[in-house]
Amino acid sequence: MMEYLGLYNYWVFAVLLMLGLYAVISRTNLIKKLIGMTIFQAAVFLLYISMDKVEGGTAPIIQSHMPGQLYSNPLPQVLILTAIVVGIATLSLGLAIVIRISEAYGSIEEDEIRKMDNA
Amino acid sequence: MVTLFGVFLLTLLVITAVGILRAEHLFVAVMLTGIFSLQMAAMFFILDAADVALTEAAVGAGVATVLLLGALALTNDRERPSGIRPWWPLALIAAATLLVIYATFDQPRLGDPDAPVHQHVAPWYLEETPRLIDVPNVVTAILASFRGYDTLGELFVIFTAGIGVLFLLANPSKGGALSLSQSAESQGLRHHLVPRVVGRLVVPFIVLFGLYVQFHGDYGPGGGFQAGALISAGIILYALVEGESMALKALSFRVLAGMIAGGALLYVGVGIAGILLGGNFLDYSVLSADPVAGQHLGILLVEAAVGLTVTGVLLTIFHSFAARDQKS
Amino acid sequence: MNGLSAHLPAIPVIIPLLASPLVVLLRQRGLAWAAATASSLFCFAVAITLVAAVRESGVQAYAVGSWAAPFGIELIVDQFSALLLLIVTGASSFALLIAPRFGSGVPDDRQYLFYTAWLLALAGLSGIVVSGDAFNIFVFMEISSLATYILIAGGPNRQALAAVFRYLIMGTIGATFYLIGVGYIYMMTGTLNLADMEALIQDVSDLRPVLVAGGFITVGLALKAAVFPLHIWLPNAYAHAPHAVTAFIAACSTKVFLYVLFRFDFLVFQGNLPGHIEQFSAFMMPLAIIAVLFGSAIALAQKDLKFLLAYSSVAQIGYIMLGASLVSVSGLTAGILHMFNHALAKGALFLAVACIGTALGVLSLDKLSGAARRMPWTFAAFVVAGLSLIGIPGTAGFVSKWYLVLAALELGVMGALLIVPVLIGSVMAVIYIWKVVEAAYFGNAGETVVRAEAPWWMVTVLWAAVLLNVWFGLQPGLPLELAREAAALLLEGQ
Amino acid sequence: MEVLLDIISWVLLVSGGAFVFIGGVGALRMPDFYTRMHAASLTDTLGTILVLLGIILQAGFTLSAVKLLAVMVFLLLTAPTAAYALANAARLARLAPERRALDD
Repeated sequence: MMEYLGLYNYWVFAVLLMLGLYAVISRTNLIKKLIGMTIFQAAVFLLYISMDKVEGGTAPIIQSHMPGQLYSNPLPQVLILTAIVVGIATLSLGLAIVIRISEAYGSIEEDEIRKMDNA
Repeated sequence: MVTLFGVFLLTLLVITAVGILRAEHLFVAVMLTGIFSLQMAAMFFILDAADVALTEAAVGAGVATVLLLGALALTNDRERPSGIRPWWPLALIAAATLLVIYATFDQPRLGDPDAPVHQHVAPWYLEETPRLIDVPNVVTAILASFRGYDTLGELFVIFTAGIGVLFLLANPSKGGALSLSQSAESQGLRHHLVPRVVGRLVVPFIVLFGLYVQFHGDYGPGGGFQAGALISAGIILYALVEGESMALKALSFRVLAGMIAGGALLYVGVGIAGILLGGNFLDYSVLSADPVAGQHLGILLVEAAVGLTVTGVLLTIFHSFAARDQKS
Repeated sequence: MNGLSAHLPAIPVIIPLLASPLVVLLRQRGLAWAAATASSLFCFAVAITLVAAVRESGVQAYAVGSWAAPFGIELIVDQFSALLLLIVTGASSFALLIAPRFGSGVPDDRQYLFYTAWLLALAGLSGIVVSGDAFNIFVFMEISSLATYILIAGGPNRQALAAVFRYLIMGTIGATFYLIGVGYIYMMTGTLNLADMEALIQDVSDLRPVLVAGGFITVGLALKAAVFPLHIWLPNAYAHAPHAVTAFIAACSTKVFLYVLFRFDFLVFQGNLPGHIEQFSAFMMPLAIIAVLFGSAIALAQKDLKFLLAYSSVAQIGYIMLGASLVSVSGLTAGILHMFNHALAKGALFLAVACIGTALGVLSLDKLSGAARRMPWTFAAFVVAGLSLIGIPGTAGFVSKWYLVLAALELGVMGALLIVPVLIGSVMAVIYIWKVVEAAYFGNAGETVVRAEAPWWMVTVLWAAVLLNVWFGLQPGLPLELAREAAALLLEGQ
Repeated sequence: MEVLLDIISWVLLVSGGAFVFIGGVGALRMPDFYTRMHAASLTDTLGTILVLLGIILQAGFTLSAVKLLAVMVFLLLTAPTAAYALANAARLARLAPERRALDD
């Protein structure tokens, strides 16, 4: 039982990752695509953060009055802090582009935009 | 007990994600995305990642939601109902999911202290940080010093996003957004008494908390990025309550551009100071006679730089979105 | 200055990063251009110095923050990265020199933001090239990608926006795939340093997460590098970007991602993962061949000069991948050399396109008939650069294709068959370049021919780039040696 | 004394939990927007505050208790404001109450 519970995080990672990717591939609405992208990226955060946990550990803030305390791994947390920033940066740039597309084309549905380009 | 919480939250995450996918009203999808981020933040907290949880809550549930709502107001909040969806993406995705799940069986289990991740560099950080840098929060030590170069990159990623939004959305014909008309939107909620009174009451506390998170990052969860997100959230609330123009009077586009560039310059400047004082790029130990004091000074400065740029960029993005013409 | 030489690997990243906020503060267009060009040229000079330093004293390592390798972030400049650094900074400098002012779509008061984005793209690409840390590569990948999106979105038509959105989505998926792959390797080895990974991955090499990591990283980077069939973002993005931007990114951006792909695949995976060489070659070779044939064929059908050259880029990436998929020192040498030579040829061609676009304002072939008589210098340059793209002896393009053929022949009969697509691709290149020449030189120009040559400084920069094509065609020693040493480094670790 | 505090704290926790549950059921089962909101605001105020009080008693006189108290004060301020803004937005959008709810 514990054997598989310990993998549940990674299964959820796989499912969320692919749900996000599916939203990006299958939806034509540009904002929906971007929302799918944020789920996709959030899944990766889960992958990294799941690695950092140590059984019986606490957040890696060293308490000098508790020697011998186990701490969880700080490195994946640092990486994901950076990745979250990258995610919000990409999202805001993507939204700015969508706003410009909406002003230029009058639509945010990908197939309608393609039709207008080919016309 | 914790495992049970984890399993519950993770299942909830999947359900929320499916809900986001199925929602055809984009407003609903955005709200669910905010909830998704909050659940994700709770999950991170359970997994001992307090800093990441704080950031995810401030960014995913806060800033991202505001930006998405702003974009919806400018575009269209309904997804066109779709006809028949092709089956092949679903099949492809299902196959890929199974492949990734198949790979998990060789992975170390959650919390396994013998996993390779906990063997190689991580113990070094945990053991050496008190001696070399002497801040209790190891995450801050790695973020700002050991991997400070990554954080420099992170600062420039958000800098780039700010530049991009300014480039795409700044409205020169209107002279920036400085000459906002006194329309209903720009006046905010001024004629609504309750939000206004409470908003004014809360804003200073939010900014104060932001400053606490900025300068307490060495000892507890927090740091420049979280602080920047919190402070800009406070100012965005002020803009919503008192109106865009009031917020811009306090911090104009010029000032914001100065903050963005100033933060970036400060970070690179600290790095170059390391070179000039005889160390390597981003070597803080040489900033002071005592290496540990130098590290403290360097971390303080670069965290301040990150806070400055992040506040500037987030507010610039918010104002750029808000200054755009509403859809007709 | 002697003290600074120790910091050389970091300088191509620091200088543009320092200059970009300064440009934001300067705001004025002319100053912004001057600052961007000066820093780009300075980085180019540093890149040349680094090439010299690498050839003299071997690999240059630099510990950022003075923290030693697996704990801190290490910058590594070896022969391969020095060559790429040369391509990146060179392409940026040439493209900036030709464009003190950007496309018609960007108003004057926003041009400074454009140069800021340019500097950030330069810093990002240089940062990827010099980094020795897998996660750090991701961070700089995102800087360069976001900045590139901004640059492309500056294109004059609304199609640029649609193209850049698609690029943004696909680019983010590519980068995130890369991040997942790095995560899996980190999970199994506990390190992020590339050299450290190489050593530690042997113990876990037969485990499934590592294999999945290989898949994610290869697919993610192939997406970013526009390897066929993941190239669909490329033609639109190249064609609708401002001309100078196209010259910059077409010359270097996909090559940087190919560089990361080769680094990961050859250094970390191959030799450590059982059977990876065979899988890599069996997977990549057919794709490379199809890319060469498909890209060239589609290019034949194009009526717009920029689309034509963009599809030709898809084919050229195929040549590079073909060389790499031979998994031999000579094959990889040819592939790496072709990175350099294709950057020269395609960069020069897009510089010519920038001249044509600036002077005439049209780029569709039927409107260019007789244009050579209006812009003789520019079209003469176009022809020479086109010859280099085709691979005519005496130009740079010939050298790498020649080495590609030689490397293929080493494989015996199988290899001889590989020559066929290379030749067919070259013949098709002859045809599509000829299409342009035919229109420009033999098309009907109308009764009165008005000289409408591009400004003199543009033509000068263009000819400088073209002459480099000829120079490195006749004197291929330097890039060839760098490529050979880089290939040996990747395959044999020496 | 210890036992007494424990009992009070658990009573608060359980009753808070009950209010949260009732609020949740109400938000699902009520017929229209306004009544649903009414149910949901129960969760925000009474439910969370009782739970917080329960935790404060568990924490005793520590820094954590002060922080929890601050959280409670802010919740008391913001939750009703949010409910007000929501109802106001619904009124501005001319969302009509369900007829059945009016008739009852």
